[in-house]
Amino acid sequence: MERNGTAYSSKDFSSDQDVRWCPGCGDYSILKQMQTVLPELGINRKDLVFISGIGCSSRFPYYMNSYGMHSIHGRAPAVATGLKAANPELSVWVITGDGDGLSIGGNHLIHALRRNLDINILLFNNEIYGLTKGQYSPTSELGKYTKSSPLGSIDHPFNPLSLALGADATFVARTVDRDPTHLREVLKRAHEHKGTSYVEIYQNCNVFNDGAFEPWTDKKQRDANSIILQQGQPLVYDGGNKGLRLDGLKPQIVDLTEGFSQSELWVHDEKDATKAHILSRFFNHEPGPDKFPRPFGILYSEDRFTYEEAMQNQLDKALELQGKGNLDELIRGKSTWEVE
Amino acid sequence: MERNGTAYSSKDFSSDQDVRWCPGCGDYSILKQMQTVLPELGINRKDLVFISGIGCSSRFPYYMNSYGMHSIHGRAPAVATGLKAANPELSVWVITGDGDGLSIGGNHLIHALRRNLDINILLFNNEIYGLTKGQYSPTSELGKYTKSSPLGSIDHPFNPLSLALGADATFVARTVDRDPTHLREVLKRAHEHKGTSYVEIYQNCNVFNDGAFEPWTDKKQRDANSIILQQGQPLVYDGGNKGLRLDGLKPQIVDLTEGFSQSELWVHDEKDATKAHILSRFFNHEPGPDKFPRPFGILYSEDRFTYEEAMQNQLDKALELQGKGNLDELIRGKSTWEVE
Amino acid sequence: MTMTTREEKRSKVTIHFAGDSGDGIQLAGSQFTLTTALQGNDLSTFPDFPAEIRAPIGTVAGVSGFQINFGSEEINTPGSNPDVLVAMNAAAFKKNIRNLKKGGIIIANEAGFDKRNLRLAHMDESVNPLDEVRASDYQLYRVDITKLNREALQDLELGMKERDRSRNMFALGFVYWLFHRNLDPTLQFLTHKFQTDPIVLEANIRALKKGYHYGETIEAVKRYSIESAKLKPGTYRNIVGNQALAMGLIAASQKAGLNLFYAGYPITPASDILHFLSRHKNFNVKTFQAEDEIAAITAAIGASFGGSMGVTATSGPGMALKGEALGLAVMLELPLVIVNVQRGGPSTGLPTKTEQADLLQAVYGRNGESPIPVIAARSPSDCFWVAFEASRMAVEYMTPVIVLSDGYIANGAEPWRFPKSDDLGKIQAPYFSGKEEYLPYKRNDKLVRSWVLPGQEGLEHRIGGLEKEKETGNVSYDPENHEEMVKIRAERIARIADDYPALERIQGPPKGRVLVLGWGSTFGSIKVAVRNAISEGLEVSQLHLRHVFPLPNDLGDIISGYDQVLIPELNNGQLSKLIRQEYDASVTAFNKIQGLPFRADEVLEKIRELHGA
Amino acid sequence: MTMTTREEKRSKVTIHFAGDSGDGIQLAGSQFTLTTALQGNDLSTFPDFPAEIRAPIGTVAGVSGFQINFGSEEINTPGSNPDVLVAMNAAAFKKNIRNLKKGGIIIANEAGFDKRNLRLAHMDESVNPLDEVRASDYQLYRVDITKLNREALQDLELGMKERDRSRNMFALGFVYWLFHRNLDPTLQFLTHKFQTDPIVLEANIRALKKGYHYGETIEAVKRYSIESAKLKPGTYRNIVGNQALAMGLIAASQKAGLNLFYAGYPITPASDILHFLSRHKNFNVKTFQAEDEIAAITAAIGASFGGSMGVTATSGPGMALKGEALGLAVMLELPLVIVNVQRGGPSTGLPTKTEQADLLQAVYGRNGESPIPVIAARSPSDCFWVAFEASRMAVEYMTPVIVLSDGYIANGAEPWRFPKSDDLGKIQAPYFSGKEEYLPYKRNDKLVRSWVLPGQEGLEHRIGGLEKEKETGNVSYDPENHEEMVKIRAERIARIADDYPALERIQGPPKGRVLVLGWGSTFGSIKVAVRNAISEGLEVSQLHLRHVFPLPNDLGDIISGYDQVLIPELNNGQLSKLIRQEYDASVTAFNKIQGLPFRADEVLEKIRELHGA
Ligand SMILES: Cc1ncc(C[n+]2csc(CCOP(=O)(O)OP(=O)(O)O)c2C)c(N)n1
Ligand SMILES: Cc1ncc(C[n+]2csc(CCOP(=O)(O)OP(=O)(O)O)c2C)c(N)n1
Ligand code: SF4
Ligand code: SF4
Ligand SMILES: [Mg+2]
Ligand SMILES: [Mg+2]
Repeated sequence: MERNGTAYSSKDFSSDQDVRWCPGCGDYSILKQMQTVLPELGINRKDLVFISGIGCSSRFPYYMNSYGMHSIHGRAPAVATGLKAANPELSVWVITGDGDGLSIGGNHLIHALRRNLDINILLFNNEIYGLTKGQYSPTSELGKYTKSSPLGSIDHPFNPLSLALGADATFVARTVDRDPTHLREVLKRAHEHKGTSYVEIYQNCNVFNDGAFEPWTDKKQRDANSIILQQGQPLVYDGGNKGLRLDGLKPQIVDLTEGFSQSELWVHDEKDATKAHILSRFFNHEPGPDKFPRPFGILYSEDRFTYEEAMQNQLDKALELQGKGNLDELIRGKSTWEVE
Repeated sequence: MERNGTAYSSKDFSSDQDVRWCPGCGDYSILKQMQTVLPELGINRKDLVFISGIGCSSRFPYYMNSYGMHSIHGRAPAVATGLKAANPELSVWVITGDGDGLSIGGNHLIHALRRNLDINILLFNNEIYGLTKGQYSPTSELGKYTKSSPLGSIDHPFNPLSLALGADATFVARTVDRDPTHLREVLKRAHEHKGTSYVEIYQNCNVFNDGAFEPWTDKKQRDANSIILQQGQPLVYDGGNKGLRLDGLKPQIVDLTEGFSQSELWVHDEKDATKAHILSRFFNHEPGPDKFPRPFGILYSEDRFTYEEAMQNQLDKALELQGKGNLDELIRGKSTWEVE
Repeated sequence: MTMTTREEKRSKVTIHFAGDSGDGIQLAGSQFTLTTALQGNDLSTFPDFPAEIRAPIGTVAGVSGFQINFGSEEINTPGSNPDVLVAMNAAAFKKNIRNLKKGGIIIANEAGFDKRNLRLAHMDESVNPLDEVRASDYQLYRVDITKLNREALQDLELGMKERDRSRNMFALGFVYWLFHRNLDPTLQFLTHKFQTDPIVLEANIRALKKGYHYGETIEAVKRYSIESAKLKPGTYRNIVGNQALAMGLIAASQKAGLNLFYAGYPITPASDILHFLSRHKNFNVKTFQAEDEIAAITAAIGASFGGSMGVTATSGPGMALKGEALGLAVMLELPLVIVNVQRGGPSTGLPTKTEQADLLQAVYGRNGESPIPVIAARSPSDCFWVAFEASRMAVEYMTPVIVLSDGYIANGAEPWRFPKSDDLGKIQAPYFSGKEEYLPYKRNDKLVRSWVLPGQEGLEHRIGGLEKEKETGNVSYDPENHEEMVKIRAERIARIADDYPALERIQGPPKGRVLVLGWGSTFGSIKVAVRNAISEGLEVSQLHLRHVFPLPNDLGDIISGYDQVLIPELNNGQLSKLIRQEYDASVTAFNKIQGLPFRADEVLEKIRELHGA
Repeated sequence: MTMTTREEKRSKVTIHFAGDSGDGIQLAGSQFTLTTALQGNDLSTFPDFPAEIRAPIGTVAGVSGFQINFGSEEINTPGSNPDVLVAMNAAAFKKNIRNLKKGGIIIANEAGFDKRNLRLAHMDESVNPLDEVRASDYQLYRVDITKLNREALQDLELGMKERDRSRNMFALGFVYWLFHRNLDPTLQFLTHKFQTDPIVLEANIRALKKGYHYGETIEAVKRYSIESAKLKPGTYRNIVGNQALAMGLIAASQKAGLNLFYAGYPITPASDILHFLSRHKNFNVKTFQAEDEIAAITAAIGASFGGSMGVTATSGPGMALKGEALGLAVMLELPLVIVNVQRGGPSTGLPTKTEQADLLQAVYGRNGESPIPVIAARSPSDCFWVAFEASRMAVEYMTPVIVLSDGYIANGAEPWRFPKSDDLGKIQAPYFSGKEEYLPYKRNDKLVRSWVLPGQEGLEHRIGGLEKEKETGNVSYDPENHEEMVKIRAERIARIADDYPALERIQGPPKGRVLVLGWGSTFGSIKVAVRNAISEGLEVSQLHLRHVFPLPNDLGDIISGYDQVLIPELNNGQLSKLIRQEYDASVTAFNKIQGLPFRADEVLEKIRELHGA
């Protein structure tokens, strides 16, 4: 699926359809970064496919000048599974929302993750059902007031990254609509990962859930509340003022301004499942000084054979064992008789 | 739902229907232990309900002299959610299989777990589709030869306990058909836990997957391959010969016969999510001396409000805020006018 | 424009409010509705939401509309061609001008017709279309609402954006003036709505009043007065279909002495039922937002098993997902109400548009022989009655019941002479009497089994989706038993029709040339069409079905009295199929599949055609 | 019993093998089938599995049966009442004795009638029912198979249990002797099957031969010979329905030059299609066992989008789950084959039994107007042709196509004069020619859009489930466009009927008193019934539908030639409904809903009844 010859520009990936999200919607930024990063990825446009379900986010494929399918609610991972398994040459991207991917589509999602096809699943998490005008979603925080929860939501929300890790995902990352550079970087890594890349993207729905991610996007707060993960680097945040260390299994926040040495810090290792687990659990809904910062970047990445490879191997093996299928032999079977 | 008066015997929980599993099926043992332990649990039989999906295991409710529903494939957790939310007085038990609960029903399962109703979900894991006569299931090991995988399964299996932990389950346990005492103990703990208790039960399907759990049931092998978790106790196994310790995040097997002191061992704490995570990852399909033993018992248990409580609280709150609903006022609404 | 204002009486007026999604059109529309209802007019409304996407500001795709038809005579539809178009911007103008009646009134917000707006509406930037409106064609009011409104709020501590938010109130005020509406209901509404925000409240009140006074200032051409309608005496309220439906469910649960358990997954246009019920937990209503439609219906089944009244609502795609569980409900024989607020299909289709194309799915969309009663609502207020009736049937006959509504009546409103709770019949669940041995599938003379709830001592039993032995309910693979059970299940549903009230002709002679047979939301349009046809001297009658499955026993007789049966439907001819398969009648299917309700004149034209006119 | 053996010629014999699930009945049955086929008889078989549960040994619920009807004449059904009953235990005897023809043969395994077995079969322990069999009623062979077999294997190093496993071969051997069957095919089969286990192989061979020789030893009353059938000349094989269906899919994919992508979720009785295809990956077949039926169909849709031939198969409850995705496939206009191997419903129903009750679900079970062609297989070998035809239609018309089979023909077998691959028509996908501008929903004269696959340069496009603009396929909410698209989608499916071959009457006059109209698996029973009726002098014809939706254009004309149309169905009258709604005919529905196929005499009786006989 690599492209030779002339390079693309981001415009090459814009379709001719008017983009119809609400003005100010975080989806615009994600679309833009996708179109911006694609020329760098070396994917031949003819091999590029976006598959989505239903939701505001799921309109994404219409705006991409590539192949695409706006399927039905929650089923995009299954559609993508069939597509990629049937045609491994394609670069397949699933676009889904927190409702589409974690509510109605939760099962397909976790099964896709365990099967590990080489596809990329981008979950636009705005912690709300946007398209149906504002009901709480499986990622909405407890007590959230919405149209369908006038006294506050009583549903303990999913932790989308823990869930993915529990489902044996081989690539688990988080990024956010408001940080274009980081977003592009994560998209690139997702593309590079051979296997199912699962990327949660915090996306602001300014109409029904404005400011849901302010602690991690607002210029004043975000440094203190977020930690950017970098492979092999110590976990430092808050402009270098704070860091994390591990005391046995227990993570601790340390104050680097008080002479704590960087060498004692927890070093990020995206291959370490237990560390990824602990990081995914930094999930306090109302962050504060004594709370752990929300991690952004690649929490976990593991090499595992892909489903489509294994499938193709079996076809090869069948060829080897049984020989190329001969239709007449198949139809004739093993025992026949003649009637004259 | 507590019973007063005369005590039950296990026979009180046997229905009049012939039990129709294959002779030798592990389901018999689970049925027996359930009927044996029930009299100890103090549940009034009239309040006892078993809800199942479809599968050999899902025939369970027919054999219990209690209320029961044999519903449709994969949906038992959703049926149970409605039942328990509507009627919190009942003691609700979900019976499901690895296909029913983790394949078609995976989504309802993880949503039930996050919502945390006070129900008990018993997943009879035989690593096969029994009722449909032997296809691989989401828990079948890689490479497994079955009717639908004549060249070996290529599906990376779920780790049913990791998945549950990832879905924020509040009670996660494992037991096995061949260890009646342990099975009863875990059932009892599941009942006692207030919240959704998720119990994976290894169950031998002697017709389509005989011996799948031999490493953990066979008298000769099981001690070396299993570890029985007990709250507050050090992790010791293999007849006291071996133990586990933690080196930072890394678990290690230590030889207790070589003078290693018990006091250095990892002490089981079912309230510790990270420890539970690590334990759930002891999941090597072919155990051996350098592999970690498979843990049995309660890996994790957490106190969290139940869904039905929260729901009832909202009804109470609504009463408080809005007063008892008056049907005439509701129908009349706020603005009316008269026509003469 | 310096003519003096004249007065005119009208018996009926149709107004269409249109503007950008952000312009508060729905709010203005619903306020006009309430005010008009309180002034005693009969009315019918129809909101026309932009398609589910939030289109960019100013584009035609982003236009939100609200139409109201009101008058001193009986009103059955939101009207076809409006008399008045309120256009807040060029896109709203472009989208709706072709429907406006010749001689009608245009109220245009001048600021919405600048170059930018023309461009966004994909119109020629160099020509302001308002300049092209000929006075002989329309009565045009060009009002610079944006400017006038900003001026009026000058001294308030509000940003420009927030000021502009009350433009809808300015426009509404002007329309109130034109049609002699009373400002009080809206003033009260605003006071309540903005009670915590006095500045915004002040802005809205001022805007409304300024708009009203603007009418006086410009000495508009004509004011209209519409007398109260001669409705049946009684107390009325205004009601929206989905609200009515939710209230019907609550009423039924109260009358049955059951707790209501509602499980739903959001979907347009059914979500409002969930929203409404979740605000009424003080009626012992439990609402459960499920992870999908399958979980919703199976949770409702679980709740019914536990002794609640289990209900779920959805729309087409969600209905498709519930098919398997419906089959289970058929086997279990438990009360269950399933509401399908239909929308344009197939697949995701036209989610915000209306259609009646899920009828055959409701009747046949399951594996195996699995009959389920289907009943349909004809108008917003009828949603109440249908929900009540469906719940009654579900509980008394121990069966799932499917309710068909659609986007048109679900979001539409009309005045409603609402009932007293005492006048609603009691609903009696067939609880087990306890007098004889309990067999879960033993039946009474209506073939209904009795209901035993978990928690009842000594009556423990198991039910499920496998075929059952006749009375015991034990699993049975016996061939004859299966056939008997299939027949019993069919018969017990068929017999429900024995208890229907006799069909009542809506209008026209009991025998004759043409019978117009409808079901569901087309009632109003057909009624107007048939009334007009009769007044033209055509021999035509109207019959409307509430129960679409099983069909009423007396339907065949009635149909046989007419030479022709005209069946107008918002689908490709689904009731026509059911009728053809049951009766020997000369059926003409008349179908519209545009995501829009019938206009009465479309049906009238068809009636004329059938008369060879 | 010391009479000498006599010989008798028969033109047709029906044998029913019955025993416990563990007795290897199905294996014995299929070996008898193969041997008989190779001996040139026509035949038809029907396995009767115990209900899905594995019932306890020895109980009636645990009885597994296999019936074969074979002869020198044309055979169309597995036969009604067997001539021979092989009963391995009391439960098998109890379950089947009432069906045995008067004067028929019973071969009973004496050891299976001890007290324990009688108790397990819920029979009176004090009376051996074999003692009660009167020689005037039946020819009884009491054989202590267990004992004789054990003795024969005495010297082999095998446990008792393993020895007993070859009892089925002993019984089979005896039957082979009785009916002059050739041992070779089974000997070959055993040799292959147990190639890695010489002791077990030896045990089975010995058992088979001992059984055969046992016939000689006891000088049984009579041996029967059945001449080869006068089948059409050609090369034949024996074929089971689900196998044929899977082969038809492979054949079609090869003829279309497409890779086959099969996605399925196990369900009785469709699972064997998945099993078969997963063993044929050397035909470029990818099989995907999905997490549920929705994932299966949507994965198949994804594969079709990617340029494969996407196929999924299931049974009733799974079909119910696929409804929403079927609607998507209608909108996408991509090739897709959906197989429903029907079983007893509703809900989980009777999973191992056969039924035809999912017809209306196939035709109508979706939201919105979403027409999908439906075609049905009439016999095991016809499953091949129907799968091939469905694939061809799917690819050439770019549409989902539903195939209806059922448990009866899916598991049944018959001889098949199989085709050469060269004789199968080529399947031509409507790939985009590249000559004009590509518009995804531009259509040819059959209203079929052209197919562009991801990977084609410069033709990138997006498709989805929202309503589309006519040719471009862009999302469109335009009312008129929607109506036009609904009509186009209906019309393009309706036009497929223009390409059907002319309907061929199976037998009987082209006009007359009674037409028996069937569809699907009832073909064989109807054929025998009508043949017999004709030979009785009744005026009756047979027509059988392959295409159930859209109905053939020439059906109306044919039907109008008969006074009455008799429609026998294994449901409560579903085709009858479709016929009544389309044609003005005097339809008599004849329904059986027992999880079992029709017996020919049941249909014959009904034909007689219609003739007033
Ligand atoms: C089967 C089905 N059920 C329900 C819907 C209605 N629906 C459309 S989008 C959506 C949820 C959207 O939420 P999310 O996935 O978070 O996307 P967002 O709009 O927030 O981007 C729902 C419930 C549908 N289209 N289909
Ligand atoms: C909708 C639907 N799909 C498929 C089936 C067929 N089916 C019945 S049970 C089963 C899987 C059983 O496996 P498991 O849950 O592991 O139960 P077990 O029999 O092994 O106890 C399947 C696929 C069904 N009954 N319904
Ligand atoms: S509703 Fe929210 S998520 Fe949807 S387009 Fe608008 S801002 Fe974006
Ligand atoms: S098939 Fe397996 S799981 Fe099912 S009853 Fe038999 S032994 Fe048990
Ligand atoms: Mg969302
Ligand atoms: Mg299993």
